[in-house]
Amino acid sequence: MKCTECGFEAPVQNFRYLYNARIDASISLRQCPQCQARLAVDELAGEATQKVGDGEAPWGKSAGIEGLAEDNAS
Amino acid sequence: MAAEAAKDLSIQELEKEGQWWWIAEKKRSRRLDYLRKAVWKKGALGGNYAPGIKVDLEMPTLFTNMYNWWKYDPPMLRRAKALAHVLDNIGIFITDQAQLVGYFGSMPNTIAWRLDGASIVNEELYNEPGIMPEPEEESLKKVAELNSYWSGNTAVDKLARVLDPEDAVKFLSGAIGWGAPTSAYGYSGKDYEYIFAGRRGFLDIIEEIDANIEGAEDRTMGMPGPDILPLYERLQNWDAMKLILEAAIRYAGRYARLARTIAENFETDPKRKEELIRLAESCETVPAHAPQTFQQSLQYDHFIQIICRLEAHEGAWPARPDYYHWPMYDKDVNIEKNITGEEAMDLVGEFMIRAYEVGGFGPRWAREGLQGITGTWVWTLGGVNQDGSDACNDLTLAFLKAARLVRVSNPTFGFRWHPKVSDKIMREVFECIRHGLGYPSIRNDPLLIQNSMHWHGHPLEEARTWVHQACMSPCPTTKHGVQPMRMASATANCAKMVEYALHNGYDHVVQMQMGPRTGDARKYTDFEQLFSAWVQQMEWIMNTLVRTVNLGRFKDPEFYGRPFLSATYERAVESGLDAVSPVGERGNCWVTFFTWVENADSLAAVKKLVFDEKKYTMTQLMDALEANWEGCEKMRLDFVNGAPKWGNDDDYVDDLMIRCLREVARHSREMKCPCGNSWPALPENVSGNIHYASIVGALPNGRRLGDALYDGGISPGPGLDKNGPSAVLKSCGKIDHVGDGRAFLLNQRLSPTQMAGEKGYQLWKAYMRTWADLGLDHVQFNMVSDETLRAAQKDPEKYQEVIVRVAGYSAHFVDISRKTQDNIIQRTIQGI
Amino acid sequence: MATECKECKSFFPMNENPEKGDCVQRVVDPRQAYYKARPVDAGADASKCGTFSKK
Amino acid sequence: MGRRDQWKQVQNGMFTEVTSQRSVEDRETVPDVACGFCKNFSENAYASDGRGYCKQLKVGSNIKTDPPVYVMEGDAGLTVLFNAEAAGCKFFDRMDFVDTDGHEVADPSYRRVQRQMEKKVK
Repeated sequence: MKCTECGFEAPVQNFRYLYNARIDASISLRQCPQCQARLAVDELAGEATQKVGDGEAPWGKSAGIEGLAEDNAS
Repeated sequence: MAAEAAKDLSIQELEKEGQWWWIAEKKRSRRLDYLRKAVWKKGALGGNYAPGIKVDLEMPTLFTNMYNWWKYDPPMLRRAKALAHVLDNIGIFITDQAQLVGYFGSMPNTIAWRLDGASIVNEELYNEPGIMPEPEEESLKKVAELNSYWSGNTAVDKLARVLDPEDAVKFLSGAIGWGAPTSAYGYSGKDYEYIFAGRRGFLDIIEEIDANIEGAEDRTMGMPGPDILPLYERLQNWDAMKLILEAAIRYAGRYARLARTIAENFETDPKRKEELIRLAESCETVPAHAPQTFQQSLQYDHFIQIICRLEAHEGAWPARPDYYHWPMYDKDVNIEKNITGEEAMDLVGEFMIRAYEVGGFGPRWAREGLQGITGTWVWTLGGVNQDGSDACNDLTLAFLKAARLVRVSNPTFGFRWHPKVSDKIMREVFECIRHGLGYPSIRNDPLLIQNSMHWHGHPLEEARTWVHQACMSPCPTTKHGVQPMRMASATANCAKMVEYALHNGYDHVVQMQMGPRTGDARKYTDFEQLFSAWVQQMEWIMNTLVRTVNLGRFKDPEFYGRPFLSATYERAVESGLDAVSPVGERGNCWVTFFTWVENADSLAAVKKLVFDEKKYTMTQLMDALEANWEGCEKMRLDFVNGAPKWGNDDDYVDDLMIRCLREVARHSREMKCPCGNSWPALPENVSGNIHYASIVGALPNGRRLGDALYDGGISPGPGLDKNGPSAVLKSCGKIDHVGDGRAFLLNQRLSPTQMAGEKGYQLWKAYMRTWADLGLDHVQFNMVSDETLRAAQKDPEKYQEVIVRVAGYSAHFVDISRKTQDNIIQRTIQGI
Repeated sequence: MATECKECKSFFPMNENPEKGDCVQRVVDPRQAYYKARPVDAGADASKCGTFSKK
Repeated sequence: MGRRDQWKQVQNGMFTEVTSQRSVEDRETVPDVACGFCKNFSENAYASDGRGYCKQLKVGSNIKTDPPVYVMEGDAGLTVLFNAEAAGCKFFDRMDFVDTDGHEVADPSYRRVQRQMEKKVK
């Protein structure tokens, strides 16, 4: 995997795993050991997609829900 | 929005924008505005204290000097003398505009250090960055010297020598529990019935103690026999109680003297002079005598809380202010009209601010588990009187209104809802939630009274006095019901139950054989083998924590001792025993269950995908978990999305949740506390779900080591409750909220847009009816949009006052770590 | 002769025992203003006190 | 050795070094090759008082002796301090990134929030 910020390249597990962006999606946050940038990582592709800055959430809004959860219970 | 820009907007415009914090600034009195802004925040920002906060070496030094001097005294008397020395000599201060006084540091920006609790905490303090008073080099020398004195001498050090070494090591691994098994870091209930309902001042109690001493001396100077032998120790305890009550009166007298000094020598404003004289009179009246005014009633309560905190690092603040201060409020505001409603509102708001400013040095696990606050000050409002009638009153309304004006994150409120609560009160409750405070949490009063009677045998009239002992657990405020020492170390990191069941009791994070060897999970051929291992690991975790806490409680009068708390407890004053002694207490224990729901979701995922559908083998699953799901992303997503999750009204997983809880409840009845009562479970989390994120390994619900755990109690996993709010309530309603445990925390996020106006209130009220009909005991709400929270992450300076409900407590959003912030944003916004 | 606390403007003796008193000072920190008090003996040595101010 | 004695040994290992009398210099000095810089060091999850576990070595090991004693089997990892001298340990493996940001929450493998470590890393 390659850091989008500094270009550091290493196997994905060498990037410090921080936490999931949402448990039901294959996006995680990892940290580059070289420049320490927080990166959004597509875990299926094993690719860093972008640096995640303060207030940024490239995965969207509340996990699983874009807007309100509808009341589907019968 | 910048402060300057906000000032130009009308209240209506700000309401539309949901900028409730600017509205509070515009609406509150000048005094409350000054006092609110004057507070130095003591909660840690994530895990670090804010710039400018200093550890106060004054109390530790004064205490240690006198403790060392009286080295031959018995424990309670020795501590009483050391504490009295602190009360007589610690620096005190009166903030401009203040009408209430009392802090447990020598300056407003200091945090107290409880150095007789645990060497571990003392060593941690030494290593902390940037919190020592200047010059740092000198302070470090002093800390090192104090640490050397207390090394081996603290309450936890003493207990560690008595505990079974295996229990001690496993507890201190940090994997299965937190807290410390000593009242040095405990929580104590206050015997409000004795002090406030009984209208006793400390001089009244001293009279009772004198009579008890006289009675005991008649016997110790009389016929020799074994029956008089325990009295010799009790006599010394009574001496200690008396000594500390007298010191408390002197301590209040010092404030009175300072107030008069300021009024007579410095103050030029006649109105403020008058206030200072009233403040002085207040401190001359209480705690020596029972309060005569509303101001004195609040001041009395605050003195008790502050002195208790000088005696021990109390992590909670059980209180019921609208109930116990109501008689004086009613007298001053309604009957005699001595003060106006607005003047009373200033006092109520300041009473909350005085609690908000309190903070002591906490070790990192406490700071991380309670980010943004310094303890769970959950005050109880509403409820019923001892005869079952509605206890809500004008002061309940005043507290709910004051909360929206001062917007502190601590204390928060837990509201005891019952069917007789008026619409007027419910609207005020809702307004607090709508204003984004995250509190009050709503508690089901009839159900929790029943629960208290079921688990701990409290008589009905006593159960009806209940207050939140910490975040969630009800506890009476009566002679035999009040609990002197709830130790947070009976807090289980429950996700380890399923983790250990899968790993043969071995913990790969702390590198230790923790639980029993229940078998190699790779060889399991049916689900029942896994479940049986889970039951054994659950019992082991609960047993280990409870054994440790029971022994800590039993030995506490010898290893620590609470002279002041004892002097305010009817049963201790009567018996001459330390308040912490189990004698005379009915018993009100519970095991807090952090990270609980992961068990049901993980077990359901294994049952479905491995044993029912046979999509994966146990070996494949264990390989993936050992690799922390690295390289197994598709499979991980299957375990998240292809298996049922709690909170969707799906019996497949809900039945498992109930089955787990019934096993826990069975075991809860088997374990006994030192009073001989049961140890029910109480699922809730504070921000322990974040603290444990890098301590709990990968789980079959699809989380990796590092991911935040669910936000707690019986709340579904963030984003995993996809069937809407009724489904969440229905799942939670399958739990027996009386027999399955002590209480069950439920977090819900609602949309501020949907909850706007009268329509929003009516929607919420309908939701609450369903909640009550389904028999849930708790629910709390976040009502701040994603947009606002992301904006606060981006520009924290502009959003300093945004509050969120974390779990069991509220915090200013900017004071919690990014991981915690993201976890809160991840929670599903329910449309109702 | 050594400087003593009782000679200072900040010293306020106790009515019941003038040999003891409070050192009372005004403090303005970045958030609030307040008066603080600390018990002192009237005869305590104040020669090294940074805030001593003769009455 | 019986169960109690075995765990007593672990308990002594966890406590002795941390709570023994140390000078300010002992407390402040962080050697260039210290356990806290090693990938195998995991901060104790309970206390941030500077103690941690070694992920490789088990109780009974001693990296201060010459030659060091390496015990690789056992029920509990070796307890070491963040500023223990590790120059003689063959398992020392320097970390690429030492996290001293105390604003985030516990991450035993990466985080070293002691004031002394912060000074050393910066």
